[in-house]
Amino acid sequence: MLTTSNGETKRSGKDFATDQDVRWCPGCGDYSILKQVQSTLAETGLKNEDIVFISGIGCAARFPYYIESYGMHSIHGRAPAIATGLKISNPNLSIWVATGDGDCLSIGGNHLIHVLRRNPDLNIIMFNNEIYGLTKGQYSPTSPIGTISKSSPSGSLDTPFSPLKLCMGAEATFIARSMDRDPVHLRTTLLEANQHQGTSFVEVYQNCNVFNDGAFFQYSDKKSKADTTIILEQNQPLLFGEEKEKGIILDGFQPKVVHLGEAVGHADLWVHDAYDPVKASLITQYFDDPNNDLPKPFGIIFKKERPTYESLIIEQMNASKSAKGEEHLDALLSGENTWTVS
Amino acid sequence: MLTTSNGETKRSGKDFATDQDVRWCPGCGDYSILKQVQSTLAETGLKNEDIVFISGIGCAARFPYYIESYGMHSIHGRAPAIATGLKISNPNLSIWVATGDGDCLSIGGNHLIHVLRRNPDLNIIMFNNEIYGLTKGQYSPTSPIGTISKSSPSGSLDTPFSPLKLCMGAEATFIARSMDRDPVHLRTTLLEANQHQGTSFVEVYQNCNVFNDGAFFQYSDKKSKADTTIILEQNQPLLFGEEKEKGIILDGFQPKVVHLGEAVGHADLWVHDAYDPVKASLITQYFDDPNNDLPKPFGIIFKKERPTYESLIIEQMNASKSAKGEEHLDALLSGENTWTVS
Amino acid sequence: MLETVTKKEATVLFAGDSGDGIQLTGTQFTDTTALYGNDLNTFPNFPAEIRAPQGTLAGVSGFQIQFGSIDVFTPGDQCDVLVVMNAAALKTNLLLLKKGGIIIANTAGFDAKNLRLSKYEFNPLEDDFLSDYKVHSLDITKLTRNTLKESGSSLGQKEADRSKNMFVLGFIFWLFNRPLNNTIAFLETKFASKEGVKEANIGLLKAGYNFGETSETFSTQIEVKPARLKTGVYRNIQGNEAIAIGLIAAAKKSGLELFYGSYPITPASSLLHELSKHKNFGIKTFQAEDEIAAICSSIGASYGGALACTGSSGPGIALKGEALGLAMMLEIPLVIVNIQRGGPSTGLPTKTEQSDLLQAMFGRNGASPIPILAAASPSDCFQTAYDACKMALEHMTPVLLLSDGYIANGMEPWQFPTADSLKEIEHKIPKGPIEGNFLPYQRDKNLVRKWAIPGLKGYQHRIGGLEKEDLTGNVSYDPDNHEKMTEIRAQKINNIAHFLPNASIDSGHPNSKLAILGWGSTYGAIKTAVRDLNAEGIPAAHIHLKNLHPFPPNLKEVLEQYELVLVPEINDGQLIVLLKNKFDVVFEPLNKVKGLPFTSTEILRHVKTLNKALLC
Amino acid sequence: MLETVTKKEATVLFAGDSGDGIQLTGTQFTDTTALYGNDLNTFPNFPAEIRAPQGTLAGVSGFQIQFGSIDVFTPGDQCDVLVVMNAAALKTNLLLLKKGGIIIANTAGFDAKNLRLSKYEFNPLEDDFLSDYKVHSLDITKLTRNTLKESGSSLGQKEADRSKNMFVLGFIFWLFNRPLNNTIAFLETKFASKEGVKEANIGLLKAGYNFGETSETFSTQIEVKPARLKTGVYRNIQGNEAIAIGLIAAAKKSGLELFYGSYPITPASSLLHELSKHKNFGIKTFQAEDEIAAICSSIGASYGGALACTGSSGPGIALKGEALGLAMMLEIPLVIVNIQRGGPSTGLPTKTEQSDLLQAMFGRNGASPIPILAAASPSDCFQTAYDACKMALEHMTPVLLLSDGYIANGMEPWQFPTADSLKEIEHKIPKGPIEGNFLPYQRDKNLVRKWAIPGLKGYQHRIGGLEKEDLTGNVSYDPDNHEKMTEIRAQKINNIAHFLPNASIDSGHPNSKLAILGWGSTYGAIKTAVRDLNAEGIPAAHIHLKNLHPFPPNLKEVLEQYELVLVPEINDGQLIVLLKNKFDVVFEPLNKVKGLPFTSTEILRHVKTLNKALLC
Ligand SMILES: Cc1ncc(C[n+]2csc(CCOP(=O)(O)OP(=O)(O)O)c2C)c(N)n1
Ligand SMILES: Cc1ncc(C[n+]2csc(CCOP(=O)(O)OP(=O)(O)O)c2C)c(N)n1
Ligand code: SF4
Ligand code: SF4
Ligand SMILES: [Mg+2]
Ligand SMILES: [Mg+2]
Repeated sequence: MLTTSNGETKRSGKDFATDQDVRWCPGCGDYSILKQVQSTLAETGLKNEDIVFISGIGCAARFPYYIESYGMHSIHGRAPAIATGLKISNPNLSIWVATGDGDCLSIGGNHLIHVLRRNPDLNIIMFNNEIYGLTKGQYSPTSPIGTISKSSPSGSLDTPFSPLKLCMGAEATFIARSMDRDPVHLRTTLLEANQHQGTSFVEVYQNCNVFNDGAFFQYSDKKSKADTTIILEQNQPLLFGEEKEKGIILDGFQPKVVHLGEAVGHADLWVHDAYDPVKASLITQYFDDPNNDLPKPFGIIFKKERPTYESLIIEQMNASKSAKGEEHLDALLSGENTWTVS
Repeated sequence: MLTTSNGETKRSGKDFATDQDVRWCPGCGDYSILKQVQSTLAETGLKNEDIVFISGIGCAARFPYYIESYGMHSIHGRAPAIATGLKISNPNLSIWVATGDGDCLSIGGNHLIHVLRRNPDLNIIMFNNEIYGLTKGQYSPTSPIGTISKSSPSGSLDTPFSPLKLCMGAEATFIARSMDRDPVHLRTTLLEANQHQGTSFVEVYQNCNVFNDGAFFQYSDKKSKADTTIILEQNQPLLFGEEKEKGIILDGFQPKVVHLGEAVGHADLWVHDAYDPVKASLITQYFDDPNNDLPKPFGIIFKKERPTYESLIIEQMNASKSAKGEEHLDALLSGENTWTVS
Repeated sequence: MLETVTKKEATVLFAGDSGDGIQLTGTQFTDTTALYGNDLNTFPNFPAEIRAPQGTLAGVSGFQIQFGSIDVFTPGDQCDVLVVMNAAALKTNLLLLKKGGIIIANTAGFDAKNLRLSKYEFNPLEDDFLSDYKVHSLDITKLTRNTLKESGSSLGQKEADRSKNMFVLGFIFWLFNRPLNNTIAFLETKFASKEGVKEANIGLLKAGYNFGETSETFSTQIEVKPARLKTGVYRNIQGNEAIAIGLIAAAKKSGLELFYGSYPITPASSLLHELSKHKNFGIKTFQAEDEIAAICSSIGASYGGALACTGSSGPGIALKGEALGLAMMLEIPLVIVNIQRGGPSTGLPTKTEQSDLLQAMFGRNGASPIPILAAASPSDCFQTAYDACKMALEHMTPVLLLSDGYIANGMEPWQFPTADSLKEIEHKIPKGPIEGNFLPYQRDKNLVRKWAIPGLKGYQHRIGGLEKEDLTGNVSYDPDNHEKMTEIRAQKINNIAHFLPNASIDSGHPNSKLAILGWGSTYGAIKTAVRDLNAEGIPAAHIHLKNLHPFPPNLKEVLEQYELVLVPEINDGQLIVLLKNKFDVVFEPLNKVKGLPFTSTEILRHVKTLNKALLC
Repeated sequence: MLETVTKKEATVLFAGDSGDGIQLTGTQFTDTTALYGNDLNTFPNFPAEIRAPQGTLAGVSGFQIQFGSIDVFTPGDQCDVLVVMNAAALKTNLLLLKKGGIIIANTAGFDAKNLRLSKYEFNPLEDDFLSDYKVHSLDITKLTRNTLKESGSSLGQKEADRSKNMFVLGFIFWLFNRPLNNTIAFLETKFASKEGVKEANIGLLKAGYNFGETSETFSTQIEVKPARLKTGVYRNIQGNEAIAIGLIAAAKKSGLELFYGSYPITPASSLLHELSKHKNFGIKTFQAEDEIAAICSSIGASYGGALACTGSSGPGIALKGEALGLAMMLEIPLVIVNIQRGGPSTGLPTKTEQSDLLQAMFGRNGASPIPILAAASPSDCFQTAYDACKMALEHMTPVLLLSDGYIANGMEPWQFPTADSLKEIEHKIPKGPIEGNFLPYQRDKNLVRKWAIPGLKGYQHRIGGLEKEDLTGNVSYDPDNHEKMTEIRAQKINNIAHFLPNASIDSGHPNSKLAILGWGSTYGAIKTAVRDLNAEGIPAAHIHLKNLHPFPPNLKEVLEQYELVLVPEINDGQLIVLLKNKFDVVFEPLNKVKGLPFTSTEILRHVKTLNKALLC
């Protein structure tokens, strides 16, 4: 804990570190994510005891051990279901789900789509390394077609999910993308996810340096980064390139890259609006399709206000209480029809 | 089997009926679907023995018993996974999955999204009655918010899926919607689904007259039908109304109902193109949202050519055979390093 | 001249098409019978189809009730009176009627179409076919229509025909000389807003009664005097309803919120339905996307400090195995209810069976001990559910509660307890602030750890499904620690035995050579069989197990007193596997795998085939 | 002067950081040892982490090999030579070294950082700490660098350091006087395209060998003469590889395509990896979205006429329970492989255990009998997988095959069969056109039904998980039919016993009072223990069960010959539950639940604690 000049205590990421040895491979992108999550938690002002991290199984899923909060390293794929029950039973907690692309989209796919439609107030961070790390390198539901892996020695054949597109289809109310190698962006994104009331889904590109090294380096490498990524900001035009000299326009429904100049100016560009479901659909539809030569979007892609599941449950419970009156156990035990043997 | 005047045998739906008593409730929409499926099968020219119906559990899932073909009434939610294995092992079969909204989207949600992205050549018919029929009336993942059911006596709280939107998010290559009460449309749709090479997903609105009677009557009732439904046809403008006096235009991204007349003519209308993923997204996004006052679209909403999963597997297998040569069991048994004890 | 025959007990079976209102008729008869003071036991038997085509064999719905002036433990092996609304109902149920029993048949249900659908080649009412029985053929449909016409009822024909069950009910009330007032009150509430329907139904009820009195169809009324039940206040209760109330009571007494996560499945769904009606008790019900999510949400809720429960039936329980192992490893309280049905696989969803005991015991990977309790009767479901919650909370463990389709839907009178009289339940949530370091896997003398729920300051800790280090709960791959923890987990569950009541003889002969050892819903049949055996001078004792894991501490000594222990089960012999593993006693299985409960006669007859030397 | 000591058997344990190439070193040593003609057995011991931070205790990787001129059944209880590349490796493995054993330590791995990471407060190489052992401290890192520098190698330092394992290997080859040619050939192929790396590795291998010869570090070489193995051609094989080959062989011999549906999980994943390499055999591998889809896709493939198999480990098998019940009900051929690991729940994924036997037996709802086979050793995995396929296809049933992490990764010489010599496998796909009506649940004398696969004209039929009518397979709710079908399903599996080889004494004394009854991977340890007991004049016999359900037909008679049957298991006592249920014999459990295999000494010592009267 830091004490600032005016005597206020300001918490730092360290206040959210545990005494456990961190056991990821040296160089793994998970380290950076851990650090940014810890810093973000410090910024939120949440108390350690009010935070819970729930995870499934995988490298990513070891996350809870390293956060000084409550945590459960549960079973493969089930974290969203566990988190839902926890949130319903204890709505005051700040609940985070740490999950991998396999955990979340393969075995856990059903729980993911259902948690999204129900919309309890959870923050789901999906570490996408496009591989199964913990089981030593099989292709995952986000691996591109043709991925050579232990279980696909001649190349994978399964069309991958675009996780964000899937989330849109499942009635998500908050979807965003960030990256292990962009700490500031990651922190900002996580903070916004935390502020969103409802299920926030954040896809984080994460480098697995052992089994899928460099999968996303084009998006962090100094040389290529400016041309291969686009940072979405609310109400800002879609600009990218070293000098922000390129932008995206909509040609009909079709997003296209343009070079700014005489023919096209800022005013012609697509302006990002995370509240617009159609724009969000177009982003998840077009930009993640490797056939379209478009930069990879990062930031908050979609956001929608919808009552949280737990708030609806409590509302209904309270309505029932005021309609039927407070409960009486003896009345319940006796029911409506009794008789006496004397 | 019918013999036509020129001596050809023409098969009819009856050739696909079994000797089993059909055990749905009298009046259930499933009867009509059964009849149309049988007629469609007759039209396809498929041989009985080359057809397989796989189902999970539910009223809908009793379907296989009533089709004179091979069939498996499996376990709840797993039909897509079973069908995938069957198709991979036996690619010549015509495989159909009969499933309910609970079977397919609740317990079976994960298998659904994964079968869609993989795209084996299957026809999935989802009987959507917005209720769990077989278990006697609980709300389902397609029940509108507020549904009063046995398990939601004060109204359901879960935002439902739009099944077709979910399918779009899961990389489906064929999605369509039809209805028990529109036999001709249903047959046409099923025929097209059958022709599509890849996983076809057909949502069929089906009346459960016992637990959710009339959920879709507005779309079949003579009085309301013309105004509440819109039939999508390839390359045709989106027209509806008693006299086809209304149409849909796109106002920016926003579909809007217009009355045809001087201000707007046919040429201004949205023209349906099932091959256009953005249009398909807009349809699933807007038209199924009850907040938008738009007619319910029926027909083939999206279609895309993509190699089937089984074709890729066979291709890879053949490539491996020609690269490594035909297999020799003795070579496999001995491996590469042997020694002799004498 | 009207005579009255007095009987100690009588069994009536109402049977008809699913649309004939059989279940309602049965329930109404049950309520009145209970209020009259009989002991009773019921068994509703639904068709597998939601609504099979009218008139078919598959569509027959039945409701059987045994009631008596003596104690009644089963719905009756065979019935004295069989009411059949159509031919199919006769065909499916005739075997259940005693020789010489009474048949009341609705002749309108024996027309050509009904005969065809029920696959009769002739009309069984019309020749000698039923000569072993006393048949009373009435055109109830016509009687109903006429009654309504005369009273000027406004009901349409369809609606009118649907009310014919009230005519029958009135008639049966007359037969047993029962008052109508309870059912009239019921109809008044039920149809409060539908004046016409209400009038018609009440009118028909009375008409049926009067028809009995005036038509001289019967010259005899049957009297079954009130039972000498223990004095007190009673209600009727079904098994699943009793479980629901038991869970709620445990939540109230422990001061916790109840969370019920479930996915619908026959015959467990009514638990979800029942609990979701009681939101005013602060109950949160969650209809999950599947059984795995159901148990996982319950694990989350338990972790968060709720009294959490998840319920299902065989196939759904199979899906929960992996997560059950997690709950065991986490050592958190959780009640898992299995309303067993006919297996294997999808099996016979609407039929009863006891075939998931070994799944409960072993249906997970690794050494994963979990206590198992079984309820013996509809009313016992209450106490067993309550005990399961208490055990889960006080010993920090998942607990499996077994019931089955038979008692889930069956009904019996219940001398319900007052809230005050229920045993106190303690939970392990730490009170007060933390002192020193929190060790999540530190244990008390019963090996029970603390329930440090999120939100408690200073108790932050991390748990999971990997093997844990003793005390700290950190992940540990240490070989000796693994063995130690495996032993601790087993010992912790075995320790629960110290808190269990001793096994004892439920009824029967104290010094017999033969014991009949049962568990779960065979209770009534065994008890009746033992009573009847004893009455015939054949000594036998009945021991009934509520705790299947761990066993009561003295079970060994109790069993070793007998030369033979007969173990009747509605399965292929499952408890006996557990018994043989523990005790060196001669066990003999008695198995029935028909999707139906034992009749007491089946047990009695089997006992008589045993070596005579044992039966003295 | 250089001496040579001759030993009957020797055990070497290579240990170091995950990055030190320990597994490769071990495998190369193994191959050369095998080619030399020793019998051998290996045990690789991976760290739980993918790559734990360098130098930590959690990051230690080990490879143990026992080889001998006599038969060798285990990787050795304790080792003669311990090679440690760093301090952590010493710390985790020192207990495994015999008193007086040899330590070869890389001093570069004992610098301040390594000592800290391995939690040594001192340098164990530098004081009297290791005085019970013969310690040889070499700065292998420096030796490696120097060697490469001298040879003018172009390798960077990082790459150079990574090759130090070849120096060690060369040195150990010298110690046991083994030729280098096999490893040189291996390196030539492996680094064919990387000239520099190849040269460096071969150079280091030779340098290590020469260092042994010239440095006078050792004055003694150890000689382990070739074993008198049965004459024939041998290869080395790991358990999972053997299963994969067994499945492929069964597919070829039965003329079917192999389908393998699986979801990755330790330690079963390598089955998927291995099979997906052999597409040219017409094998279709399917990486499913989860274990449920894995088994369901396999059910689909089996229904479609493939030889279908699905594999997993404990938690994944738990998820398959419901679908397994379906496969049983459908009566279709399917092989389910469980490579067991430490449980319960996520447990100890990288450790071994035998704790899923009762899950295999009972982990489903209802009465759901499925045959169970267990493999006893790496090479036995081949025959057991082959037998499981044959059983599944010939008896139309799912079959559970149990292996475990220990034999899955362990290696031993295998006198592999020729394709021709493998037993024929028949399948039940009807040949020729249908005559009359097809009855899908009509059975042959062994109660086996036909496998009428889609595409066959006239055989159209519908099957499912609901109870079926005898013969027709139509849905049936008939009580008697349910009981009959339950019995038929059980009987069908019991009938398989007639096709099993009789249980017999694997080794040991023919007339002892004590039998040691094992199953699965305890084979080697029991066999060694019995050999050593017999050598000490203590009579004991070893019986090993491959078929756990049904048991071999004569098992009763065999077991009844003994006064005591000792049952060692790497679990809390699971086989013994099944044995007690069937046989009236005195069983004594011997359990180890440490995530590690038994050593033969543990068994031997336990036997010596038994009543002396039994041991004569
Ligand atoms: C029920 C079950 N199935 C399979 C596994 C094995 N398993 C553990 S993690 C994992 C996938 C990990 O991939 P991902 O979720 O992408 O996480 P990463 O390791 O890449 O961070 C698998 C298949 C398991 N532990 N439990
Ligand atoms: C594992 C499992 N869980 C639950 C059930 C109970 N169950 C059977 S069908 C069904 C839902 C049926 O709904 P739907 O799929 O919409 O079919 P419908 O009956 O409406 O046609 C459920 C919950 C089951 N049979 N198996
Ligand atoms: S395997 Fe990959 S994802 Fe897992 S810890 Fe290592 S680098 Fe990270
Ligand atoms: S319950 Fe509903 S869906 Fe099921 S058969 Fe009856 S009407 Fe049809
Ligand atoms: Mg991953
Ligand atoms: Mg439905």
